[in-house]
Amino acid sequence: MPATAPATASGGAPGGRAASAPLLGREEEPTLFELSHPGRRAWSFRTTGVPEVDLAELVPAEHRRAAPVELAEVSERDLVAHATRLAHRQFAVDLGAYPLGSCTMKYNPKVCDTVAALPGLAGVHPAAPASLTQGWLGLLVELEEVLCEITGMAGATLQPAAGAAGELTGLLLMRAYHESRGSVRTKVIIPDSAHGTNPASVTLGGYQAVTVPSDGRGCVDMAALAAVLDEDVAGIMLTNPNTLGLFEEDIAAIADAVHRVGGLLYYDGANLNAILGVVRPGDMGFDIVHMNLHKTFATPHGGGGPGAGPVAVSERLMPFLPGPRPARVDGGGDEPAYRWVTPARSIGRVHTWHGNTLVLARALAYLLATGGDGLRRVAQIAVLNANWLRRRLAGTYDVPFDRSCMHEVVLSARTLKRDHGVRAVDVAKRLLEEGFHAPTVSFPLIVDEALMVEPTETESPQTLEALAAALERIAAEAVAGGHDALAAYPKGTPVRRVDEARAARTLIPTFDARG
Amino acid sequence: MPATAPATASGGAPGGRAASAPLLGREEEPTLFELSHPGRRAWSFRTTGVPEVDLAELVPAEHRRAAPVELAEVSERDLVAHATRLAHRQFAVDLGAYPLGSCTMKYNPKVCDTVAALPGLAGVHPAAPASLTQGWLGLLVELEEVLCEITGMAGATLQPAAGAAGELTGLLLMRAYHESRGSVRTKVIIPDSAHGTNPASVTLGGYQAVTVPSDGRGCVDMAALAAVLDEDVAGIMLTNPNTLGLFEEDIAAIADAVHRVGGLLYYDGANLNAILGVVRPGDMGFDIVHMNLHKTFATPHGGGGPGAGPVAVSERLMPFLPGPRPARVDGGGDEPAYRWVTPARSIGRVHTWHGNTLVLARALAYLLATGGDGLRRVAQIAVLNANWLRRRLAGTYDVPFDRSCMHEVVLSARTLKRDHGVRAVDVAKRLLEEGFHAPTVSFPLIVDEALMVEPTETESPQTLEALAAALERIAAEAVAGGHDALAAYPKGTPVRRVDEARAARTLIPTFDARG
Amino acid sequence: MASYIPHTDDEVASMLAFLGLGSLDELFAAVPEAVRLQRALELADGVGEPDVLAAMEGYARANRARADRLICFAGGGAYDHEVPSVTPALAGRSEFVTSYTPYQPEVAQGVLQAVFEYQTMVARLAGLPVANASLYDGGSAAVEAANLGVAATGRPTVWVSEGIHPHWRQMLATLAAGTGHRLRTVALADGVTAWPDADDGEPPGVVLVGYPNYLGCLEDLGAARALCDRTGALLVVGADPVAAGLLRSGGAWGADVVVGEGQPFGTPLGFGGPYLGLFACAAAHVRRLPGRLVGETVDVDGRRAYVTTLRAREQDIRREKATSNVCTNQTLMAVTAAIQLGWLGTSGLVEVATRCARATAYARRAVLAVDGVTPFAGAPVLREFAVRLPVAAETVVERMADAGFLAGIALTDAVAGGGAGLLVAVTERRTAREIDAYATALAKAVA
Amino acid sequence: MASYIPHTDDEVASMLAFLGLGSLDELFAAVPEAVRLQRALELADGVGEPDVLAAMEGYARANRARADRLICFAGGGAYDHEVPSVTPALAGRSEFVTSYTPYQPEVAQGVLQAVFEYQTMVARLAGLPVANASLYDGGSAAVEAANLGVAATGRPTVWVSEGIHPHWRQMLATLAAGTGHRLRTVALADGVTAWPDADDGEPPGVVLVGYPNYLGCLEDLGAARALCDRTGALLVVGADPVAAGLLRSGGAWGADVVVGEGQPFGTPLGFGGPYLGLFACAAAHVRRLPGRLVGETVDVDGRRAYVTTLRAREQDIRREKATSNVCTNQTLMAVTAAIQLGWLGTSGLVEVATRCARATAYARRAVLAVDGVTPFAGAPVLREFAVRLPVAAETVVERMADAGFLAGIALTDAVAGGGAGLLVAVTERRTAREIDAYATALAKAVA
Ligand SMILES: Cc1ncc(COP(=O)(O)O)c(C=O)c1O
Ligand SMILES: Cc1ncc(COP(=O)(O)O)c(C=O)c1O
Repeated sequence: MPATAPATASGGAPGGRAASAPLLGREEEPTLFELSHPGRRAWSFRTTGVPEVDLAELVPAEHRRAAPVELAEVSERDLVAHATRLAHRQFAVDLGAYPLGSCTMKYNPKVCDTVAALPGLAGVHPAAPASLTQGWLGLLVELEEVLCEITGMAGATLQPAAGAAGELTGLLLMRAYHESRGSVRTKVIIPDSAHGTNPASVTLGGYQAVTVPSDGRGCVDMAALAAVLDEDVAGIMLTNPNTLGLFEEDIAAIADAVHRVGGLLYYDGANLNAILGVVRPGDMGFDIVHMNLHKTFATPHGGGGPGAGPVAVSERLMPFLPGPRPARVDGGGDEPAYRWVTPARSIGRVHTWHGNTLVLARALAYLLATGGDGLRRVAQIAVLNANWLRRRLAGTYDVPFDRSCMHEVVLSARTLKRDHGVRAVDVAKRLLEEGFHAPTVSFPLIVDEALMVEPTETESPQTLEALAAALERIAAEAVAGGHDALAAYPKGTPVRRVDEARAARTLIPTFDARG
Repeated sequence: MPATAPATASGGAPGGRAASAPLLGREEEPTLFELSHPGRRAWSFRTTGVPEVDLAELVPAEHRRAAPVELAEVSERDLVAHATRLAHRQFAVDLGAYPLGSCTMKYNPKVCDTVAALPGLAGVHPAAPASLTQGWLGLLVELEEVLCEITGMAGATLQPAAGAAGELTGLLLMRAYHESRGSVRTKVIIPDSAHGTNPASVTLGGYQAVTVPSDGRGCVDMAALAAVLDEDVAGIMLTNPNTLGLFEEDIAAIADAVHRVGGLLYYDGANLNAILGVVRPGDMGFDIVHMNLHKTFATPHGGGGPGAGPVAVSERLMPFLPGPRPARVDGGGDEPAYRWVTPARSIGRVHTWHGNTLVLARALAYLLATGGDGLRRVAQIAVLNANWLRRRLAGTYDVPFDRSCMHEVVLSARTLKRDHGVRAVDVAKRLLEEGFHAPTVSFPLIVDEALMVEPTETESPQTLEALAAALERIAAEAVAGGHDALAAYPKGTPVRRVDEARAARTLIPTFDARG
Repeated sequence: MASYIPHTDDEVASMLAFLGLGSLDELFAAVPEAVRLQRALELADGVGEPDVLAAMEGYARANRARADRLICFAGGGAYDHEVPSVTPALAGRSEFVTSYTPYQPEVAQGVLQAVFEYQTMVARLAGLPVANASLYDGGSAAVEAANLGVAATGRPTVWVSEGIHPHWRQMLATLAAGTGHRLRTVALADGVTAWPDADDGEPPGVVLVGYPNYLGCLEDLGAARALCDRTGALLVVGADPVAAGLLRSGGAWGADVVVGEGQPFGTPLGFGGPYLGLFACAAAHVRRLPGRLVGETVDVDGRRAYVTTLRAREQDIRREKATSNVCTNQTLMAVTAAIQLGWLGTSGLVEVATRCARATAYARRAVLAVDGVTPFAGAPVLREFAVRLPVAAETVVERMADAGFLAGIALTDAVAGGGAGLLVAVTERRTAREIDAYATALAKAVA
Repeated sequence: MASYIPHTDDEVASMLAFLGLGSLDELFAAVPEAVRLQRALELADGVGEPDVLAAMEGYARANRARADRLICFAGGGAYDHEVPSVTPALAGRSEFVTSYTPYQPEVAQGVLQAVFEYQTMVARLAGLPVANASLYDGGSAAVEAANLGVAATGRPTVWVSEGIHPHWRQMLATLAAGTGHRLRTVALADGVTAWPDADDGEPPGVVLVGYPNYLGCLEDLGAARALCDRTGALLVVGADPVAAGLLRSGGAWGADVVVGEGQPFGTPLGFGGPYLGLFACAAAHVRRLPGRLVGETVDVDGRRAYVTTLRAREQDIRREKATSNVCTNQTLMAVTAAIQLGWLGTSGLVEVATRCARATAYARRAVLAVDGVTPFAGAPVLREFAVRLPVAAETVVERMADAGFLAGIALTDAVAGGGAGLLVAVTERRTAREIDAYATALAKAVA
């Protein structure tokens, strides 16, 4: 064991901690535009034999731009060095633990990269007819079936490109459903712990968002819910486990109450990882479920995307699903065959093509590898890891809702703040110095000085131990030295604390906007 | 321009400098063995349906090991993080300029990675017969032809796996040639500036190495050469330009003299980059040439290999080439066809199979992209870059042989050492802190405190400018502060100056040898 | 089965013991018995990675329309452009691939700076000062532009040129069900939009037009701008970003917002996703900009740094008052585009557009020389064109596949006006020989 | 043409001006006119990367014997083992790929540590305390082992079992022309080496034997060790590193040196290279170890660090007195092997060896059930076996290729003793269905 590694009860080493040390100078990386030199180039194209007709013959003068678009002019060598150096300024799951609550930053298997690069998947034009793309249609149908079994729903659309797109799709389905019954409804209920995309999607779905508070246990306040439930309610959007990492134990009662007024239950599946194979949204009474494949099904997050946000629905919402959607044909041949169908009262298309298909292929590969047996274990270990951290850190940080959590635990630095002037953000920045990514600090809004920790099932007990030890060390530093002890962190990162206010005040959104 | 970038005459930015800054903690990376935890695993295999017969039936007891080989037991997640973090502790061409003299660390085009991964090349078993591997044979024949045209030779073997292997092959060819003529020779002449592989190869080739000194111009001392030339001399090994980066101007006279005593001329092609398309070893009178494809033809060096060291020869040495070798068949069909042939008096095989074939494929791809026209420009710009640096730094460092150099320039810190106690190695270590790899410092042996700088043609004028400015700054620091000013460097690298003596004294060659 | 969970049974047992629990099931005590799944998921057990790969390769093999098997003449926003080895090698680096949205700028300068460079490039392409960090795809960018325009003008009517990609138009219609936008499709005449008089009904808040449009034709953006000036509508141009290498920018034509499909910049065809929604706008609209925005700033030591900015616009802060709900976007495709545009550079973008234009002209002539094939419209085209065929386009596409070509996109009746229309795109990758062979095959296919 | 040179003409001109030169040609003033090339190289001009790729794909297409087309039953040191996506993804990282030999340890800890881990793994596999950082391939490792043994014992005679790979034996012969080693081939009897009595001629300095040997048979290493004890020779074992997962290690059998071909650990077949020469030895020989060696040490701050060590052995310092001339080696393949062995781990190596053994036994039974096919030898085998065919093996290989198989290696007359011998390897990737189909096809091919 390295001398500097924390001695852990389990005797392991910090496998999930980024122990990399600085390689090079501490300078800024110039932008590509600063590396540019007129006349340099990296490109080359095929020899095509196409006649080199004068442009004037091809493009009418009034349409031609006067000067080329100024981009950077660099050699391939400088382009490679630039991007490689940028990569060396970026934390990632592949470097260390990323316990960012609500984001499920689990390990992304490399086999999925191979899948997404298969020429027979990556090289297919989306407008090619079904007869020439049977493989893709079959893949999508299989994925839909797997997702329906996992969620307990009747069918799904794979079109939405991310969670928020899935939410909006779900709300439009809700609207179409009510309208089909001649019912005009105006409100959608959202708990105050909801992710910001929920209320925003509600608005874009043409509804009014009505917020219900959480009770002392961190769950939906049932009385408050009852108070807002009426015939104007189109539905309720819930995350379960909710964004506090807690399971809404009253889910059956909630479902009943909402259904009783004719509303639908929408499940924000961002936290599906916690319940895979244990309990299904459909069995809880949900009518609509979106999933974040880029969280639960291990497709990498790409620094901010792409994701995929399929929406699964119960039988009564099937006629409204976006179309065209891939479907199995009960044909005569030996091989299964697939075609595109548009449901009777489809809300229409929500993606330019068929969804983030290569992300969908990655997710299916992960699902096949993991299997039904493995999915349940994913949930179990994700929940085990979170609870271990909760228990371990309960004496060190506040645990606003100290009961068994699901896949993530929301800690709070409110005592540290009150007594020592140390805020959650200080803890987070200090943790960066330890080689871990920070937990989520600005969410959920209803917890003061929240530190939302989601270890996921792919981090080992040794990594949890190292993470806990680091958080304990930081708390001790905070107690001993107060805000000053932590304010200077991080120190060894590519840049140190960043002036966010200045960025908004003096907006520089492009290189050309620089002073 | 970033504030910290050196203001350069040409106004460019430091495109070839690694400006990456430290990302994470400063901790050591544990070994994989320390990350290991019993029972963990990453592997999975095909479902094969092969019956699971008891091992005892398959392997006689006396052959079975008592316990499994103890390797690390880690999750795929930890394996990935470990290797990724190790990569973040490694400088590379892709991160910045690597002006390591004699090593020609030019940019390695990414298209060659694609080539080396083509299933039709990477998936071919080497024992498959020629009838099933026509593509590979054709590729190898084309590469041989290109290399022969570049070197001005009659034929080549592609088998040697690196430069040193090429040298030994060449010496065995030399031996076979002399023996075929009934001539028993014992000595091979080597200049004192020669690379260490040259004398070592001579010994392994069964010859005695005779060293001739360099003269005041850095070239072979013609008088000394004349003194050792006799009928015992099997040949001479030369690098031209030599390892001082200087062209042996007397090459014609040398060739004459050696040939006159019946000796052969061997060309160490490590420095071929300097003369591509300008002058050919064959035209200078050389009989045997090895090339380092991992230098001149841009195949990446892989942290120490693999390389490829083909050997090209003049007509009279053709019958001795290693075999089997790929050859074009003058068949009847439309398509060219290829087969394996073994030359009449072949020295035999020097590689288990056909050479480092995927490296050879990369080299051919590079050669096709660059073309005859491009190769000449490679040499021109490589030489231009080196001379620009020589001229620019001549006032700052000693230039032992201050005349026009070829692709590299040998500087010396001897004045800095004499006057300020600063050695070449101090300059090198200080340069690491600037985000450049160090030049070669321990070679050539005949220059005191050598700093051997080879920029290569792929570094831009802006990078040269930044490199020169850094070397000037370092010299100024040395003059101002002496050895103390530099001794503490590097500071920001993953580790700082390493105790090499201790490594040799207390040998720890494996994890198991640790105390 | 492949497992990505490190825990051994011993470790699980000791963690449970630490928690005072007897089994993993007890972790789920909060889940009411009544709703729990009382059986195993009806899914196959997990299999090893080689078996997974074999299954996925099976799907891949079942696709005939692969660019490595059928020579691609299809476009419609998704193009078979050159993707050099360098682009996936760099964009595929795991630091970019496996990081989250850059919430902690101190350890996310890599993604942030790459996106800043992307924003600069997109803004320059669009001829506008601000571009965001990406949207889902071209269609979603168009939807967001409509939302922005309606909010900015306070007018819910959106005029959409019939030359806008039909799928974009479908998305606009789908999403309008929620926003209540009133869409009006403005028909084409001879390939370009025939704008109605301004006093014809309710004045638009937004006017949306393609450049080139879906049929490849160059629209008269001057007319569109004049319409907007007259009506007070915002002009949104859906621009092909490759064609922008030769064409006047949307900004130069007076567009308020430029949107587009960014797939042509280094992203594989991939059956349609993940792609890249391009979005740039005038400075006046920056506080209504959907999605993320990276800005330059400094750190405590005064070093240049990048950070996501104007966060107050976003859904996580504005919640129900936000004008866009976008959170996860297509950052990796934005990074890919920045690298691809770095590879192209100033001259390369001109080159690729020029090569497309020349190959398109060459192909158009060859195709129109085929008996029975007639032009769809007379307006000038740049890198894509539509033709009418004497045989159903779907049939022709099938026949051409047997000859080794993905012939193009069979236009729907709605677009083609009942005729057998085929939309043909010709990128810089198409050789004269391929085009000649295409025309020959087409002659057979329509015979 | 693709160019990797950044310089513009302007820049070249200004650099020349700085040097006081009028043209690039003047840079070469030192090159005598008489020897200069007075013409352009007779090579085609450079072409763009897409054209390069097309040319290389042309070659690739012309290879029929690809593991993605013919199911591979060939071995002989090069095996079609599982290579998980993770191995090339990690070993292919450009920090590993584009760095030089780690001359500056402060910025090369990545490669150095990976090699240190590799050395540990190889040493454990071999059952010996030291392993080097790699040699070119199995054959070159055998040559170096012979050199070491001769130097250590001072006896130039090397006894080489006929069960050593014939190519290794050819290399030993080639290189012996320089070193003067006297090689004596010791014949096999029923698949294993029939060692002669020690007093039969000159005593050996080195005894070299395969385990399993080229025909797949398990040699009696106890007998080889006894021979060495009797004669004072060093025992060099050429061990299959995958078989080592089940077999007693060379070290356990008393080997002084273990060499092997490391290709099976994550390196593609690649038509034979670059591969990986494994080399491990007893502590007594460490100062004669060929090639590089990485050792652990500390930096000035006392932090653990790695560095190449015992450099005084190497050619750049010892020059003509060096016992090996190796400089560039196969580091990237060593890093690859370390990653692949990390992926396999303790249990995985046992698993892959066990699966090979089972598949081999299954295949051997099926093949020997084919009419006219007879066993080559009776000695036990593990993961490869040889058979005699009723038809020339070359012919059978051709016919089997038409049936979709790379049937194995046709043994040369020298090895097979004039018979039609086929060497068949069966890795963990071969399914029972593939093996059954192979046997069926073989029955037709020999009929
Ligand atoms: C609880 C919750 N809901 C919804 C979302 C939105 O998903 P996406 O970012 O994919 O749009 C997220 C992700 O940030 C989330 O955490
Ligand atoms: C001048 C010279 N000769 C020979 C060699 C040996 O080449 P290799 O390392 O490929 O064996 C080298 C490389 O280090 C060299 O620089």
